[in-house]
Amino acid sequence: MRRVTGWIVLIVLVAFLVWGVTLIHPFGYPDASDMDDYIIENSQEETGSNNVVAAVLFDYRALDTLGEATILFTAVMGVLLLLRASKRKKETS
Amino acid sequence: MLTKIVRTVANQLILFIVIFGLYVIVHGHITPGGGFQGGAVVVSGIVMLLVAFSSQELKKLLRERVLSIVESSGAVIFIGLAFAGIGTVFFYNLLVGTPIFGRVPAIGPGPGDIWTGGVIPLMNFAVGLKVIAGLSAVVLALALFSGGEEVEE
Amino acid sequence: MTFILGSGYAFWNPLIWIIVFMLVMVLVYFFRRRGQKAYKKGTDQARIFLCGEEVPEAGERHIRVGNIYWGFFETLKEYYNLILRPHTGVINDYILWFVAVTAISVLILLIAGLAK
Amino acid sequence: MMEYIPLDFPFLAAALLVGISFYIIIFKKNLIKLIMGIAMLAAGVNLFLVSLGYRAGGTAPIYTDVPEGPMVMSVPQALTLTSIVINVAVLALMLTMVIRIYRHTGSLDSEKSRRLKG
Amino acid sequence: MAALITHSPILIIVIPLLAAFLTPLIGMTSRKARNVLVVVSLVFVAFLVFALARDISINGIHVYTLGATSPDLSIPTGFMVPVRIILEVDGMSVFFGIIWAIVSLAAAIYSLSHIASETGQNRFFTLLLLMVTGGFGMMFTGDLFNLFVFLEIASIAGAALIAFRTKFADTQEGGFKYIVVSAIASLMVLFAIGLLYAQYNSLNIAYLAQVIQYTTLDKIALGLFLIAFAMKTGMVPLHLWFPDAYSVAPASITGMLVITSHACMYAAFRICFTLYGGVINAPVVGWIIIIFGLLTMFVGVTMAVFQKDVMRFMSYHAISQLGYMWVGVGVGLAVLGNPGLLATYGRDAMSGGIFHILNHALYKPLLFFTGGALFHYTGTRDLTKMGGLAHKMKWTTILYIIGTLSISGIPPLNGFSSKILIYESVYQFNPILTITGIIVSILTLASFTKAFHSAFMGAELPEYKEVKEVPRSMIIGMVILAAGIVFVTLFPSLIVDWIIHPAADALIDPGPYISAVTGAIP
Repeated sequence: MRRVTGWIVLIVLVAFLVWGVTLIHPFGYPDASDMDDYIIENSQEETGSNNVVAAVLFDYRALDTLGEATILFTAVMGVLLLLRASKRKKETS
Repeated sequence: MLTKIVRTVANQLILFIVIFGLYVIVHGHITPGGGFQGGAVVVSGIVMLLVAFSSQELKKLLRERVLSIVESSGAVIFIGLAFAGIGTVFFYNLLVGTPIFGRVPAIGPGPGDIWTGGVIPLMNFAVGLKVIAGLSAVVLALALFSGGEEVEE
Repeated sequence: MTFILGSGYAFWNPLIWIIVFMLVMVLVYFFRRRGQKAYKKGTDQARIFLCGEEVPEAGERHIRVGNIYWGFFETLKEYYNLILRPHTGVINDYILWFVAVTAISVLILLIAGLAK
Repeated sequence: MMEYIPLDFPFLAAALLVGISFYIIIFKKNLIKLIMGIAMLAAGVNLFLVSLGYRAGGTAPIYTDVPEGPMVMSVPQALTLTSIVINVAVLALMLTMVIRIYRHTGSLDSEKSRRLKG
Repeated sequence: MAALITHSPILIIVIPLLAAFLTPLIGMTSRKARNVLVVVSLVFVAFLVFALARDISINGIHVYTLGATSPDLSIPTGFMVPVRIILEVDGMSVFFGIIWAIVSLAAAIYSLSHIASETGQNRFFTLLLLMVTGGFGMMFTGDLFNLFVFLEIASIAGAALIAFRTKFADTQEGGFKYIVVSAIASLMVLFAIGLLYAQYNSLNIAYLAQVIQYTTLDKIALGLFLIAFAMKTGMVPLHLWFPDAYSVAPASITGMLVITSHACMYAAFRICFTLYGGVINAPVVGWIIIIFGLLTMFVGVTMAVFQKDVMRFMSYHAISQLGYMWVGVGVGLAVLGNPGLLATYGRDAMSGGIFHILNHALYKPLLFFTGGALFHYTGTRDLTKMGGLAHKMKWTTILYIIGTLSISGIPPLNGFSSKILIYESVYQFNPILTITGIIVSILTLASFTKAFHSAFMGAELPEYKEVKEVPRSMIIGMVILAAGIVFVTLFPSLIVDWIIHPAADALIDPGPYISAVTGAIP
């Protein structure tokens, strides 16, 4: 029962996704690229960085990068929180 | 703890790995790479040390407390650089045009210049610090935990 | 500053409600004052009487949660059997439900788009 | 210049990766396999994102010593980088929890290690 | 002050973040300084949110372009498309921001003594502040990918906090289920973002709303968005993870998780009403939401009557209450294309649904906090083991009664005023919705009475001789929320006029939200 339902819904969803991605512009020939053209043209002038991806990461979409760094920080904190000893050591020192 | 050959080779290789990682971090704004990638390269070196030596030995080298401080300070540097621009707008790249990393390269393809990019190289550096400290803390903590040792507060 | 919250049909005013509630409370207090005066605390009158049996300890006497609304669950047994079936607690099933609902919703959206 | 590819293979690959990973997540009861499924799902989504920005014959969007010609779109690359780092973080936390679950229950099976139900 | 208001959207996001980065450093030296830092930063953020709300009610939508030469330069000069990340705060965002500010402050104060005997407190408070950041980011951002990033911050921090009590097996399981579900939901959101990016090459919600066409790809993306966010809110039948995760977390975190669930609801509303606002097939999507909302209400409450674990019981009630909001807003969405019906009852239904979010955000964390207070000294969440606790915990009892009356919609408490709005407006759309709502309300009261009886009433039990009233900071945390309930109870019309109607109008008409960003386009 579970197997059959699982397969049916899985196939339906994947069919939609596959059908969906064939409707996207042909690979390598994007329809619209205004934002990216602007960034590629102006990043050297506005940020002084030769690496456009770095310019996007740290200037145009810097809040994303801050969020990304925050997520890494969160995960580190989370891992250390979960692996901690649940009892304090005797406070000798 | 693996054989002596592995340990010796690891001892020699770690230098190159760290230098390559730092190169990737520092040149993040002119060549492919950046703080995350370079940090990951350095951490891969640390993982190599973890495999070659034991986690107990590595623990003496990298203290949990120190890693935590380095990571927090990396994050604070990053957010501080973002705050520096708040006179105009948060995240404003205020170093473009100043003597520090402020040169503007020739428009179009050309050789890179390390003194460009404004706050981008500094942010790369801060992120690199953070990634190195953070990921090595995670790897070390997981290795120590599987050896039965829990993280202290 | 108004207290009235209009809702299309009617309105709701907490102030009026509180005033009416106060009046009712006064009325209730008034009736209560007219009750029996013979009741005294601390005498045998206030002791628990259980058909002459010995009264159990405090812990035994408390009606625990499992015994409340027994008839409700007994009546709705079939409904609960049905509704407890998907609550397996297995993470794989949770994702299966997600995939199923996503597939169905996308299907509905696409069919509705065709009809339009 | 690359030839025009009639089928959008990268997009299809991404969609199929998503499908395969959903198969793993739904049918495999081992928690480590479940995590692998999520990693594959992330890989599929990342592949999809990064292939959106490709331009036929484009070079990497880095001006240092680059030949003249079109450059691929840079924003999807930045998004993919962000997404990869996010998934590393998620996986680290998931593995930690699985280690803890294994310590407590002695099982990696999602049915046998289950305590919460109903 | 003017500069503070101008920069407040980003400051509200970044101040908790900065405090979170500093917490491990300061916590190493002094525990007291750390507590002061946490509380002061959250109080300051709450102040900024209220100032921003006041400014928005006067000056309209607030746009903040990160990294540009001027905050309101949303589109580069002489260009057509927004390039940078834009924060955009309108009535709806700031409404959720107010809720989040109040609840996170109460939760932080509550946690100060709730986890005082545990290890790992520095990291606990760091993660708590990160979760606050994630929530505010989700509410204030005007960029889809940024929404995804902040969603992940809130989920990862939440998952780590759910698993905080590592010595129990069930906490780890709850945290694991939460993070798996959030990871999959957010990856599907990312896939949908990719589908939109492929067609329109933009990530800005306002710009996308202007150019969107409702093609097949857009429909698939809408389905993915809607169901992924619905799963994160805990809509039946995707609610299965919800009680598992909520019941095992520390009580303060459970209170905050309720609001992250509302933040996901905000994201779903933003997608349906603003991003797809002009093109959406409103009746179909509205009915999908209404049917799932009805299921959510009914299944949630019937499962709740059944429960014996106090936190699990309350989490099922949280699911059930979420149904009211879905139904209220769903009715608004179903009549979105019809201005006449919208004016007759659609707007009132939406106001009721949104008002219910505020009320739920006040009483449900309060109830979770009282559940945590029960756990604090008894050390159990099992209702079958409890009894007679009212003798020892007077404050907790009173606060629990306030929460119970409010959630059951007993007049004059605030739960009633939002429920009456929903009932009376939804009745005109379809009477069955109102009838279900009233039945669910009755069952809610019945089950809370049961829990009240088994936990608080009865004679003092011998095993709880040592139990005493919870520490003062926990009571302060609960009293903050109870004070909010009393305020909303006394002035429902004031609240509706100030923040609910602007929020509902922001949803109904996406025009101002769009033109605030793209207005400069010739």
